[in-house]
Amino acid sequence: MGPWIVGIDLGVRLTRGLLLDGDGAVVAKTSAPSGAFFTKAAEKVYADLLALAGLTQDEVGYVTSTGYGRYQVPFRDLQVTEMTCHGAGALAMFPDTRTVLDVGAQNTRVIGVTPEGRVARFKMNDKCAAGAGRFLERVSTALEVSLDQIGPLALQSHDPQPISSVCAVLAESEVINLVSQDLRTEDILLGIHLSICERIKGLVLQAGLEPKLTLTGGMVHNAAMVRVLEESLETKMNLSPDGEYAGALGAAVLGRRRYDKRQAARVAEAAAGSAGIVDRSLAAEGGSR
Amino acid sequence: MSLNKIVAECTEWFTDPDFTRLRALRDGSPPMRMIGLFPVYTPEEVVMATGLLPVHLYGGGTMVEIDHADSRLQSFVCSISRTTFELGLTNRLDAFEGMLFPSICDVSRNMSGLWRRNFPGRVAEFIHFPENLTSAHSVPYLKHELKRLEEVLSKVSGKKPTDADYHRVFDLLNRHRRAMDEIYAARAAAPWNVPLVEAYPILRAGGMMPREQHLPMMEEALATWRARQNKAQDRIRVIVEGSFCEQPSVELLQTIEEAGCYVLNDDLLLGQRWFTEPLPLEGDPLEALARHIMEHCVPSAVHHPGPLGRGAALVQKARAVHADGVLFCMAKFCEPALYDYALLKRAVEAENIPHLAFEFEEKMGTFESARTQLETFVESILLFS
Amino acid sequence: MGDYIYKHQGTGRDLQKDMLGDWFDRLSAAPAKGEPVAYLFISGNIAELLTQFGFHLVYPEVTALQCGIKKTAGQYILKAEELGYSSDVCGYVKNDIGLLHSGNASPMGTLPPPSLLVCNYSGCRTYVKWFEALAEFYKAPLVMLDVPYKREDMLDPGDVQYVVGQLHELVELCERMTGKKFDMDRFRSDLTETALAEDYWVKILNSSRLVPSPFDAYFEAVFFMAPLYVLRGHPDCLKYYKAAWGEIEERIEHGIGPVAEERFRVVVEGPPPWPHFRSFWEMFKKWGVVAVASTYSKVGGLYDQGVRHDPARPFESMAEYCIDCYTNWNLGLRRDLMRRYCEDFHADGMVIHSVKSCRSFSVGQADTREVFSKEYHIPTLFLESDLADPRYFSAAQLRNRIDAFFEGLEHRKLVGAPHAGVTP
Amino acid sequence: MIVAGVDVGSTATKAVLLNENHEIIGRALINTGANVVRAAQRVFSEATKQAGLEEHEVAQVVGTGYGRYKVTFGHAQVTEISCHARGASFLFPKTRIILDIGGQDTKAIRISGSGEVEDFCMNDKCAAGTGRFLDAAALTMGIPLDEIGPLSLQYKQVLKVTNVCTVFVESEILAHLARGRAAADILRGVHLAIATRSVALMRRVGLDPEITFTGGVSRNIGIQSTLEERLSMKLNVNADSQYMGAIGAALFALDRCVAGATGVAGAGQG
Repeated sequence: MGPWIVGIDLGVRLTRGLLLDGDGAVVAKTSAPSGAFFTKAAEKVYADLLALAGLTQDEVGYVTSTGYGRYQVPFRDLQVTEMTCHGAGALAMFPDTRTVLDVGAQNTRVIGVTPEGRVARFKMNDKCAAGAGRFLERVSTALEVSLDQIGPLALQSHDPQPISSVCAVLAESEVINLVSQDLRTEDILLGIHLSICERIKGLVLQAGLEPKLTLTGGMVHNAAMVRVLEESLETKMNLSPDGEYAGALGAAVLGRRRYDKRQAARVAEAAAGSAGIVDRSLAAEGGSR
Repeated sequence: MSLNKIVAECTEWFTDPDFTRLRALRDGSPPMRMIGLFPVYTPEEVVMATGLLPVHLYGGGTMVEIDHADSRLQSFVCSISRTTFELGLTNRLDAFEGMLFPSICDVSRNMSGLWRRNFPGRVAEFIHFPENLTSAHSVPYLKHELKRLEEVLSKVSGKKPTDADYHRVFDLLNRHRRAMDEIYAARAAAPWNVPLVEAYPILRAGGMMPREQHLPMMEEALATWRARQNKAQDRIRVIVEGSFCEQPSVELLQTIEEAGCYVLNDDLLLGQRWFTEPLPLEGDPLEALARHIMEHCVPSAVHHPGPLGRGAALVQKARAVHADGVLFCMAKFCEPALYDYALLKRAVEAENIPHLAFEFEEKMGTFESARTQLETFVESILLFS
Repeated sequence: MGDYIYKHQGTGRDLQKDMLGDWFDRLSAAPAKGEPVAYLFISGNIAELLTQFGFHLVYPEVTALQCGIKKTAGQYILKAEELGYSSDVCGYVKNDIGLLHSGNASPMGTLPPPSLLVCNYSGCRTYVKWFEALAEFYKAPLVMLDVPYKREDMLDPGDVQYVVGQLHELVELCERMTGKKFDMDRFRSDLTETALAEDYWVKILNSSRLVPSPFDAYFEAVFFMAPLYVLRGHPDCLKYYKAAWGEIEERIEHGIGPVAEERFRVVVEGPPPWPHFRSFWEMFKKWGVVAVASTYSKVGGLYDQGVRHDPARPFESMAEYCIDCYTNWNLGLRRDLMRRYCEDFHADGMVIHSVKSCRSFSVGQADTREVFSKEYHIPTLFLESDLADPRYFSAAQLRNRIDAFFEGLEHRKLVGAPHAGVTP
Repeated sequence: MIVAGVDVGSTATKAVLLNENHEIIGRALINTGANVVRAAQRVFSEATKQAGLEEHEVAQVVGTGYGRYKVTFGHAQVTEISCHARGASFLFPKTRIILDIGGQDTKAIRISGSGEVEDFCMNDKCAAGTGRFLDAAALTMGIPLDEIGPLSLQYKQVLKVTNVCTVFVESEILAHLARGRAAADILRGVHLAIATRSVALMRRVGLDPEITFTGGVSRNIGIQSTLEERLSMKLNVNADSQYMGAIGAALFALDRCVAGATGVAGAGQG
């Protein structure tokens, strides 16, 4: 029941791919480290997807790329930004989504979506407040706590230690300063989560919080972050265990739309000769850069 | 000259950190002496009337590494001030008799003081523009201020301007500004024929080279653009707001267009297009200039707008060209732009005009963040129409 | 204002607390009584001109300062950033606008809305942006009092006349608004009181020429200066400074100073970090540091430099005062003033506190540092944080710099300090 | 008479033992880790062990660095600025300027002939261009930290790295890699970026020879040679450069013995 549609999300750290069948059901998903060369990563993920589903390239009707490396996928039909894709992906996962929060290694994004999946408003963090995800990684090294243990450990704190700086690098020196005062690791950790949460809250309110809020990206697996966010935003969030695949899913969903539109356009063209105006996004397919 | 050659020639004027062309003018015969103007608007009419060449300087952009200036200005000071100061500290501005700093913000104001200490013997004047639009004393005061400037500059050039000198200058600048307005009109009518990446370098060089030499270049370019029959692409129509002082790099302007935008109007290089009407060619020139500055300058973040307000003006500006949206493209740390944004945002939202805000710095190396936001904005309007 | 900032501060402090309390009571009552309220700025404010028309005066800067010191500024700043204000613009402005969008309940009481906004912007362009925003949010009339920058070293008569002209226009406006007739005699007598208060204030400021100093001209001055900034045109103002001077005389008599043992005397440039005021002061106290002069205590008028309100030339002297506020001085004048302070007050060094919020202060400070350390050879400490935004205060970084600076000064004081081991 | 200096830095903790002839008789370096007090104790006992001594034989201990107040067994605390100054003029008597690039802070210090701190500057509020920046670059490139310096010297063409922000250098490097740029060229750009910032910082205190380069980054040959090019003068670098703070602290400890434990370093207490 083809044609199959592929969405590939090339993030700074990981490249994720996802395969939809003709009915829009997810038949395969996989990921690989992005490494230094996005094209290689994209090719690997693409091949793995086909292998998982036992398909050949020509059975795939459309490939959409998104994320930081979206232009480095030579075999793409269309590239779409991660914000549009996270919007569409979150909506596909949770139809009641109106606001999407994506906390990445480098950038945090808040996206307001309409029921059709159009990005109504969005906001990215200020340059000087970037690196929330990476900050946690560094902290885990500094405090000698493994990344997946950071959340659970933070939740054991009863006396969180505040951190004022918005800059991830300066915040790190504050953490070291706290450490040098021999404060309890869990208290420092909860303080870190709260300070990151403060920044994210600011961003969410700047973009405007319309329920329901869906959290995407790897942060869905951090119990402490989820708790402090829900408490400070005073709202329950949609969480999917596949949260980090929202971008790839959105890319595939949008790809499906473009595929149908292209088929329609081809029929129309065949009928009425070439159309007057070139649809820019169609023109961009397999396009620039 | 072909359009490409004009663009290339003009680009060289403002991408050369050593200002070779200006030095050539200074060493030519008769030698031309020049004054640097810090943005936004500085009374270039007075500079020209006293026989000096007014050169709009927009910092060092990506041309210079901030090294010496780093020890004199903190990292939270806008990039244009830091690179302008770096140009000075590395002797790249010694072709200039000095600098003029208009009252646009506290940074510009204090820069005039930094200049006086670090470049003794050079001209470093701060020009105060009245903010009290209702006072009967504002125009006389501004005339007094312009007179003061004229005296300072006359000492440098040895030329005491007559009314006739002023009116000649007014006429030249009137024609120069009209040509710029025509370029904007042509772009608004058919943006696919007048890409910003072509128009911008030409306009920017016009703030540096002798105006009479630049005027024909604009007219020639205009002819080429008008003759063009490019195919309209399916892009969104935007106006760019917030880049009136520090200038985004041409790469960023290109990114805006590549991302799928037609820029129909903007406030780039605003100081060169400062007046809504031509200057009068009779009567007391300084009186007339003072009145003109108080009554006929374009709305901007750097001067108190009076009753109408900039919000309404911006909405008008967007409606006039049937813009799909407004791009607030603001220099990081630019206080006037950043304060205004909060109010302008309310104004466009009240009119349901989509808008996108992002900050830039002269020395941006990668445009990924800007590109991502721009493309998202375009997608939100195009993909779902 | 605030709780005890140091144990010997008695009478003056309590009196001031009551007076400022009364001031806010008057403010809160104003709307009910239908009395007009004017908002204006500290620097070059024209209080006496407005009070006689029955205006109650609100100073948004003071509110911002109080929110800072009471540690509520952070939330209001975030609120303003929600509205679209950048993280890089002035924390005072954001605090005020955030507060106004959170019910206007300041630490000292609820603020009445303005019937008139008087933008007297001496030395700060941001003031214009600030009141343009308030005019929009309050839908209140905004009048500009355009005060030219003191570009040259001498007062420009043209500048003074320009301001005088605007003051007369403002008087006419107030007459139209309130239906009251301007009373020249009242104006003169108010200015007479102001001038007397200014005399006392100068005596207090100059007391720190004494070694050891009875008074901290920065950490204490920022509180002592308050009534002269916000109560001019009210009898309390003079009353306070009589009492405050009495307290200083008493301190001199008993040899009481701001620190137990005065070890270092410094001149301080720049506003304090209000949200961390006490911990910041502690970092200096630990070293026995007394600020013997400061520039921040001159933002409301350079009275110690001869500026005086003069009943004999009421409008001219008020116009001159508007122009002669510290942040309206060109950098050269500021630099010379700091250098004079270092000499006249026998300072061991300069401390420059560079705040991100206030470009009017901070742009040029790094250059000043350059001059002081390289040309004047005056030891200079350069610190960075903010006056309102708690996010820009990094205690560890600051302590490190402060300790290192005074360790250095200590070495110089210990003549012939042992420097063994210059031979590996 | 034996004294010790313990330098508790943000990443590494170092200890140095000196005898009354100012000879280094023991040194140790460990990662600071999560427990600072323990780190200080461990490094101290390692150093004494190395010197073949018992801890109680050490007359005076001075602590320095961010964790100086956590040297619980220390007799006084002195900032690393004073200590680097003292240590540098000990190892290189002609030193006038010290550049110390650490993990969190970059410092430029001007000292007098007798080793007194005359003036110092640290990187401003923005921590761009400190040691962390190099860590981030190495991590992104997937190259061990101690290899990036040598590799950066093998560049063919110089790439501009405009971003000195530790958070964003990653994406800028990735962009360069994606365009197929050579690792050496990118690293050259990274090292140039830091050198530029450091020179700008040193300008604030002056650029008078001799300049001594200290701190963890002083072991990076790429930074050293780039700086030497920019300044067109040689820098003093010593195998013990990263012990500079601890050496200075130990010298202050000696002063304290001479001055009867009330000496110059006493100030830092409290």
